[in-house]
Amino acid sequence: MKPNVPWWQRGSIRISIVLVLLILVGGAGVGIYYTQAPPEQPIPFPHNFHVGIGAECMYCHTGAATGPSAGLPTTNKCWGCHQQLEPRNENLKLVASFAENEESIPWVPVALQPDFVKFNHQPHITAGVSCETCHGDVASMTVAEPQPRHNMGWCLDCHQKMSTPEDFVRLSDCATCHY
Amino acid sequence: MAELLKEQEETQKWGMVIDMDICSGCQACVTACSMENNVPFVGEDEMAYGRGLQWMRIRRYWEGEYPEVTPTHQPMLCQQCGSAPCEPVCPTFASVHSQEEQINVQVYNRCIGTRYCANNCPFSARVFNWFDYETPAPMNSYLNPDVSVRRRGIMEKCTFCVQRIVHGRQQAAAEGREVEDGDIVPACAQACPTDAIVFGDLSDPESKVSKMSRSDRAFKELEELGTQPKVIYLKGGKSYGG
Amino acid sequence: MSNKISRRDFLKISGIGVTAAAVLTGCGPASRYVVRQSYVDMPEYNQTGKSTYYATTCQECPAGCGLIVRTQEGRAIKVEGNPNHPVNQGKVCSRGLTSVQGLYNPDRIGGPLQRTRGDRSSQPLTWEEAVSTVQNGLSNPEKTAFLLGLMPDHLFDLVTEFSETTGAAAPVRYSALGTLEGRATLLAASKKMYGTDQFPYFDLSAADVVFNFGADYLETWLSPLAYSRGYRKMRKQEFGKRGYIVAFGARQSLTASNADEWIPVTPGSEGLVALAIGQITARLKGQTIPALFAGVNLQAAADAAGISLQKLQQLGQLFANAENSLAIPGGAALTTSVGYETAQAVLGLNILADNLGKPGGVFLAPGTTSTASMEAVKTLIQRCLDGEVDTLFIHGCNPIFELPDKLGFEKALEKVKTIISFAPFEDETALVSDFVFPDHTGLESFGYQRLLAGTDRSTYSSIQPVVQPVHNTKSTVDVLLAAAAAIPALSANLNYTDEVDFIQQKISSLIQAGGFFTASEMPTFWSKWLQFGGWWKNAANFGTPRDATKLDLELNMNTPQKVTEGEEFHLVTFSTQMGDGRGANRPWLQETPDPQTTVTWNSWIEMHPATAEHLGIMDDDIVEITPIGGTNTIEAIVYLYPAIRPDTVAIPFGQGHTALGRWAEGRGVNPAKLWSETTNQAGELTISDTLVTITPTGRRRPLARQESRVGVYGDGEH
Amino acid sequence: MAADAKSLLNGRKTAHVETEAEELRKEHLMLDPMPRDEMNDMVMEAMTTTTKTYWVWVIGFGIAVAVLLFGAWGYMIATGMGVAGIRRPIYWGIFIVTFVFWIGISHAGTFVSAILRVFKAEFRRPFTRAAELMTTFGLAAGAIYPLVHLGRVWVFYWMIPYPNARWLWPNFRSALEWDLLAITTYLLSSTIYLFLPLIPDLAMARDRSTGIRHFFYKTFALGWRGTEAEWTRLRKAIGIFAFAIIPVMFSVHTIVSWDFAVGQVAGWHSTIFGPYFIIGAILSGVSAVVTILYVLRKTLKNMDYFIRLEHFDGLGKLILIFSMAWAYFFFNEYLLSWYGGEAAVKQVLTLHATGPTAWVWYLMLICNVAIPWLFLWNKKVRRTPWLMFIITLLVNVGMYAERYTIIPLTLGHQRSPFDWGIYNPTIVEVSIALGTLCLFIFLYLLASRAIPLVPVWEVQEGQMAHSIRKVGKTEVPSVTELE
Repeated sequence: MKPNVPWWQRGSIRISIVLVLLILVGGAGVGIYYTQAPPEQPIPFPHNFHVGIGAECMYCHTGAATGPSAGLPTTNKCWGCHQQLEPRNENLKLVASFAENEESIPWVPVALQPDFVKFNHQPHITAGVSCETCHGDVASMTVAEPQPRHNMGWCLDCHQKMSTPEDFVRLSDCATCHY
Repeated sequence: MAELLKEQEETQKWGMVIDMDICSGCQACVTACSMENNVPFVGEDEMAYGRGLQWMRIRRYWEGEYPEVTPTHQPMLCQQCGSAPCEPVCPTFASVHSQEEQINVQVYNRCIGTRYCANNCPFSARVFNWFDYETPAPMNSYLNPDVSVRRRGIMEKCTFCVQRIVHGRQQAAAEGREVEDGDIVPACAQACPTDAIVFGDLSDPESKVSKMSRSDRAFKELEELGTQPKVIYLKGGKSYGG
Repeated sequence: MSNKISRRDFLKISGIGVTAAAVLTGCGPASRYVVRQSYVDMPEYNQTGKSTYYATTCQECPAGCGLIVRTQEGRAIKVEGNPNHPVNQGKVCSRGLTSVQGLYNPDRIGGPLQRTRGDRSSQPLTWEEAVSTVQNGLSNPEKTAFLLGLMPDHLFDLVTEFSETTGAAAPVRYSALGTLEGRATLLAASKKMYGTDQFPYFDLSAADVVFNFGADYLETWLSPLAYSRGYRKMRKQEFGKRGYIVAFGARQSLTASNADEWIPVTPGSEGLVALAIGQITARLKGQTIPALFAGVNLQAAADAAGISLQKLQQLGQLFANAENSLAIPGGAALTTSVGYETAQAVLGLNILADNLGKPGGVFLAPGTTSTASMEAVKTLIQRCLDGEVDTLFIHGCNPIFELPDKLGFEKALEKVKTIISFAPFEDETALVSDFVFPDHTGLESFGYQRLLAGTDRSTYSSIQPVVQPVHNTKSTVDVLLAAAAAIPALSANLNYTDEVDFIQQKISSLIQAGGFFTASEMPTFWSKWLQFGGWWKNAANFGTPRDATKLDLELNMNTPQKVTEGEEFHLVTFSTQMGDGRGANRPWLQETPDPQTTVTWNSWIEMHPATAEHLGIMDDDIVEITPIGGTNTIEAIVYLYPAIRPDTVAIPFGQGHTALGRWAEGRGVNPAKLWSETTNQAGELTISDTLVTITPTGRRRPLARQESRVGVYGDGEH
Repeated sequence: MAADAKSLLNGRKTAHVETEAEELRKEHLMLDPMPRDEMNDMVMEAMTTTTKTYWVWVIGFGIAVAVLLFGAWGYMIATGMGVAGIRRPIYWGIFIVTFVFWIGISHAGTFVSAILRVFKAEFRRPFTRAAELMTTFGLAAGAIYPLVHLGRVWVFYWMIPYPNARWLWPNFRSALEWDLLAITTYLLSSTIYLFLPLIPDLAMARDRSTGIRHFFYKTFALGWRGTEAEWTRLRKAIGIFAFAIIPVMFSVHTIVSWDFAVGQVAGWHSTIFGPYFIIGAILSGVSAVVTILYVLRKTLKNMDYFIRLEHFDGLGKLILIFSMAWAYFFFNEYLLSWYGGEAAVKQVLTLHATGPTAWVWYLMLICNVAIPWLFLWNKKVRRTPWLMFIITLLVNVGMYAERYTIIPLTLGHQRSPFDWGIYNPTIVEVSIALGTLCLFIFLYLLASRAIPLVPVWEVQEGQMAHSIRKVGKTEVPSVTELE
């Protein structure tokens, strides 16, 4: 004769429930972590070093001031400087091999907006928004890191703070970013 | 009421004039619109069931009896109403008025697909993505990167080529000038072989559209519904002039 | 030439650029994970996220409109008109707009193929093997033949040079579009009446009254965009003058429906009507009636056309009293056994109206032409049948689809040892070829288009690649030159290193020819040539036609064929946005509704509702169409068309492909199967003389139309 | 005990009717009292008897719900709305038709229960529970449709007002937003209204059951002991809810009608739609109550004691009245369009009667007007349950046709004849519509064995208040005012 314990009070059931909850919560946590972790780059480009020796952002990301996309540096842009340097470490050798084979370096873009958001760098640069405002303190990063909470509220927040109420009509208009 | 009308006068901006006297009905605008705006093609069976996704249609009716019979061709597109019936019915503001451009915007990524707006549009100007339509590779290469590709379950419609409007304004701002009449041309007007479609700023009394909209041939489709369309037709056909 | 190399390299590099971001994602969150690629070396005139625009020439029809193609990251995005181009002045039609769907069509041939005739199997070849195959053919010039389309012109020039050098037969140019337009007839008549080999240009823009005998100038005829512009100007003349257009034809085309009056005349009677109008006009003007118009009996003409004498008199008055009257011959009116005479009669009306070389009248488009008539095609077929052709080169033309079955072209091909097709798509002709060496499509190739029926000035419209080739295709000119280079007898005379070199040598004479730009040397000229999309004169240099006949010739104008009422019907074949049939594999051309019927994705047979009622046929019924005196039958779906003569039925041309890819195949019918193979005196196929009988099959299939049948026609069904 | 009750009933059936009082007792449940325990046992027996056939039905409908509703819906979500037959210009098809239909059905449950309760119509007592259950389950079936018909159902929560990082709110001007709020309100309040009178019955069942049933009843009876204080509070709560739910009910269906009435669509844009929809809803709902009562009487044990011909008779009269009211509004719709003189509206209404789908319009008129008017005058018809079953089913067919006329057929003939279209429902749509019907039946099947379908305490309360008195030589029924 089994003890008359209701099913919800059995230990095995309770342990299973806890386990399932843990897996769900943990899985969600890991998933969120991975979306926020910087992706693996073909060359772990040290932004901090390049910024440290005085390279301007727009030297490599040339399109920012004139177009929608800042762009990623071409192989020859890297090689322009690095062919004068001794390939001291593995990364520099990688650069050299890309340049010798005339291959493009498959950089993985990090700061990407979804397809339905039409972001344009040029007006932002014209308005004097610094790169760090959105891309974080690149001077302290090696590879570029995705910035958290780049959502619509964040855009609107900044648009509101930086503009007059008249301009905010345009800057909060759906058609400014979505079409 | 008068104040209300005055306010509407002041808030109008982009407008289009279609001169039906010189519109030949050749459908170039339809193709141009579809190619510019990544409108998917749906195939014969779906077209036969009235599910073509053309943002622009040439409405063709016949007038008269043989041998005096003749078709009338009327390009029909979103009329970008000032008081649009599609806007208040959308529960999520996906169909929403652009205060800046004074056009009706369809925010694809906010649309949940109730299709209420389409029912409520007296011009039948809205179309719905019934499926995810495939554009087999490499044909997807021509898709316009300035226009979102819509997935299934989303309403879409003519945008007055808002991507060109935004681009034109940004271009003018970058060059440190105001947008000039003729800077911004939507795909249909650009292609129109007889220049029957003219686009411009209605708030500027000197613009080409403003001048044309003051023609005594001007009328608006279903104007009695009070939706204040921004597309103005110029009456055409054999009854006029001579 | 160094210029050329760097340009090609650029295209290669930019092609690597960003892979299509919009393509992969849709309107959803997936776009975060799109991988973009950076350039190896970004050209300075290019920038990620910004568009680059290239000027080129449309290769969808022979009109040669200038295009500006928007490209981004190495992809052709959108076709726009070239605002400076003298033909289209910034406008573009449906066919041009969809040319990117040809470029990126998934059914293109990826590289050179050797194939088995008649079935779909094939083996890939290398281009070296391909060139040596071509070389084998070229090394025996007497036994070769070239069948070319109406574009591009630079290929035609090269092949002409080849045949002139070697004494081989001159290349034959054919396109069904040319037949539907009545090109050969118009040219022959123009030579006869105006004494020159040039296309007449009809200046609608300042005309008061236009009598249009069958020309579909708003759809496909000669240069639809140039004529659309003329139409606009005509409607918007000074002081509110609007012009008055009268269209004659058994079927109301889009052009006719934009006329102020449509006169439904029996097919084949247009010439008689023109003569009658000429006679009335001359009489009203108080002139002695010229011999051309004197012979016609007004009552007989009215009866033959099926209109009243009173109407004819009215029309004559209209033509006579207008300040600027203009008469245009074209299309179905010319493709009859009396087409040549009809064209002469209509061109004669212009002489009578005294409008030659005057605004609102007739001019001559600059440049002589090289359209071949059907006689040349027939000669080619005879040569094939006689075993005189070992190697047949086919480019830009799909004869199996475009020629009447009765001509027996397919049979003639069996006698040809080697057939080499340069088609970029596996079309009907490629299927019966031994080799397919695919050429680039228009947006990937170099070239020029020289003969432009819609310009007011001498124009060379340049073709340049806007993207790097999508597939392993090779320019036909390059293939021919490479093959010729290995044949000593040829290489001496055809001394061109490659296609670009050939073009540059051909256009070098233009540098100092008074164009709107000039340059001191070829590289600069070449870069401007590419930048502006061609070269044209500074100012209009229209030719003025002269009255070569003084209107004193007499025409033997037969009355049109009689049909048994309610049993036999005239068949009118009209051209649509599918052009000569190559548009059928562009899904957006298929999906763009036909302007008159709003039908998509299929072909149909237009029938007057009264006729249908008489035959017991309903809308959307499938009927069998049998030509009188023929055995080929086709089946088509009935569209009850209110604007067609009850004794006439009409079928659009362009559908009914058995090959050409997923969007074209097995769709609609090809009326060429019914056409008669006889020719008129100008050597044009007399397709509008085809008579047919109609038999209901008892089956139905609703046409994919945009209109609602209930709403528009009040039918019981939708 | 159960056997006794049965024999008692059988005895009653065969007993010779002798006196007037006997006749009255046979006619009126309220005058035919039964000992409390016996009645409780009858209800318990009805609830606990499960035959093999019952389980076959349950499993059958369960599978039907899974396949027809969720299977087809899942397929539609994965493929796209295109698998439904909607098209330009008919963007709403039988999803919305069925939605309005269910909301209408769910109306009468509350109407019958609350209105009759408020007006102290005594004959209501045995079937209020059945009607209230119909409301709740009808709403459950109907509330699925606002989700089903969404093109992107996976983001349906954007309709819910909640603060978010995008600065975005739903559009409170949209009738669909009102719909969402109205339906959730109604679902909540009607569930509470169902639950309140259930408490004493659950307590009754708790005291007569064991095992999992006992646990279930114990939980939901909320420790009901039947003290006077509890009764007072319960009566007060029911009284408040019965009053409060009536305006909710009216407003909900008015709001559903606003989905159409606030639109610019010719034939929708009418001030009459609010009451028109309410009357239609009540007509279809009351009919559905009769249908359900018939089925319950046939299939559930001991139900012919509780559900008598007087109930069919009374509800039949109601149906007749509402059919007339509906016809008035229907006529009014034409009258208004004639008075308004808008060509587009006139055209739509004409096409309803003459177009290619005119049969729907005639079906609606025959089922909603002709049949009730012809048959329900007759007392004999009203007192023949199987006839009532057929008539009420037909009325609901007619009401479905009415919604079908109003939605797809009106949308198909709008102001631009070039775009007119005909709508052909596809197998997927029909499957989902049938699926919700199966869901409704499935839920009802489960409920019939889970909760007392007859509010025992209400019947007993009524029977206590009623009695037959001898006045002189005649016997007359009399009611004592409770409280």
